[in-house]
Amino acid sequence: MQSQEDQGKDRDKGLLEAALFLAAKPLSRTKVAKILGDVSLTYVDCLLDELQEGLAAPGHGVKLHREEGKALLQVKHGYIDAVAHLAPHQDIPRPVLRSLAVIAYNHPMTQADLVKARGNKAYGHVQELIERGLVRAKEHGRTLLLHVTDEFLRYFGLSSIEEFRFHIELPSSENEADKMNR
Amino acid sequence: MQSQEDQGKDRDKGLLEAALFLAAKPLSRTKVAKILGDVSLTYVDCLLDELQEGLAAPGHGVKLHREEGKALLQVKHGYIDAVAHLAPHQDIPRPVLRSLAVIAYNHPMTQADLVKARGNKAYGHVQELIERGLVRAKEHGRTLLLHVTDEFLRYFGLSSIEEFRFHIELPSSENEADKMNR
Amino acid sequence: MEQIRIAEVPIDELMTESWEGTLERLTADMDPWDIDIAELAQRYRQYLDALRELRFEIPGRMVLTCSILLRMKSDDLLAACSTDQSDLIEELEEVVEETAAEWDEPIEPEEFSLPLLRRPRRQVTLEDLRLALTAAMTVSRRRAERLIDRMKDDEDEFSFFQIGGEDFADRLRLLFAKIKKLLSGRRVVSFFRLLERGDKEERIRRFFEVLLLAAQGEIDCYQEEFLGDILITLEGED
Repeated sequence: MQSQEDQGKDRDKGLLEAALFLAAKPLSRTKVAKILGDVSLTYVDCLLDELQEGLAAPGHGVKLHREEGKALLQVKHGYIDAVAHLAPHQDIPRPVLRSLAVIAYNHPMTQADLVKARGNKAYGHVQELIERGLVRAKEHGRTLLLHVTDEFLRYFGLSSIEEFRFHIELPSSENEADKMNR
Repeated sequence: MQSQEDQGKDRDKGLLEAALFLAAKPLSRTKVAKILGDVSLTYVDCLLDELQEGLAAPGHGVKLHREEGKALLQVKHGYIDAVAHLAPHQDIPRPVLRSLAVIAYNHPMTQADLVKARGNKAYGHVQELIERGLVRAKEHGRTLLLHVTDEFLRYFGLSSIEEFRFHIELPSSENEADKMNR
Repeated sequence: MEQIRIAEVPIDELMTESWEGTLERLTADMDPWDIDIAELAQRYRQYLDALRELRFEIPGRMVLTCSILLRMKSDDLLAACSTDQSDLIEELEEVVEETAAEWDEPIEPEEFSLPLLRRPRRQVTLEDLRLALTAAMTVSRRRAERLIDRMKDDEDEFSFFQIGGEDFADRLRLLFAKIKKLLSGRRVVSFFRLLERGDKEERIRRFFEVLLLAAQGEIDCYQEEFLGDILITLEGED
């Protein structure tokens, strides 16, 4: 028979899984601690470690991604292409993604050039991309020089920016144009 | 070492988990079969059985809900109250939501029946739900007949009232393994 | 004696009030030892009417209370002395309690929960990024093309004002005649009086013609204030 302690831990593990499953945004450790009933952060970390390890095993399609004290469930890289069409929402808004693509393709690139290509809204996109850690900016005369970050490479499962360029050989076929407007 | 067959099955289990994780709507067995690469429905059922059994164990906060050939991951009933606030659009007070659930489940239903089921406070709930555009009321003899609106379906991301019935959680179903296999 | 007005009672209170509470409210201004049953029955009916007007459901026990009150009233009116009112009140209490007991226990359904909405957001794939780049480039190309088109349009518009053609010389002559006519007896004429339609295209064309007449020394133009009206006089009139 299960001890009471085990039962309590099972309940907490279940609660953690339920919370991560439902949350639309990454959950901070302190938020998790609160949901579990004001438990210690050490205990939260312990539960997160166990969950992360468990999901890392083969047979799971979802992994626990942790970053800067926040945790979030994500589809494993190997499966995303096969199931992406099931989720109507993506976590980077389309216009921001377009600006990111232009930066990555021209990497590094000045903010001034980006704005020429993408219009004034690109200033806001750069801010959002910096906040997400996908782009960093360095002063460069009167404008900023934009680079993609290691987090960018990790996010897309790339080993280098060259690999990205290799992947995105620009298509020329007709039906690509339809796809773009999706 | 793992056999090739086991590896293939692990991949399929992972893919199934990833698909169910990303899909906000119930997935049909045929859709799952397609995602797995046009496998047989028997094989899909087998994978679903395994996943369902695995999630039913303590320590999981999510369960597999199956009905009429469709499957959907859901937060286990016992955890809903603790994590509901993390879901988007939880701005309707719980008691009002319960009245809305009763209306939707019995849709259409008279206000008189609602009050029988939910007590006098339901009058106020109906007012609030009408103001939010989730319910509309038509005169019906000496009482009102309550319908949920298209806005209700939109709000909950549902395509029909039947889909809502699929989502409905009855606490008694939690432990009924046979019900799940319908 | 000030009567209780239902319209002044907050809706929430009306809805949640017990039948005893309602009776208390309706008899608040009466002598507890000498309740006017006729008056109370009257008020109770008004109260039910008010509820009906607010489209509230009227619980059966309220209707029952009202009917019993009305019966008490009729008993009262029909030689009341022989009727033992305390019996009636007891009867009222009993029946109302019984009915109310049924009402106070709403049939609790099995508790439903509404679906907990999820908004699963998937991470963006490399393919998404590739399509985003293609789209961005297409948009950027379209923007450049639009810019070139606009510049071409500007050139076309400019050719419309080309100087030297017959029409243009004629137009200048006509305009000068018009200015002279408008100026007869006046010292200055406003630029705006030279316009017929007043749209942007006409204003630009007319302005261009006025500048040419000035350059040819036929007229003088000046503004009294920055960005103000252009005033036109005949050359040498000042």
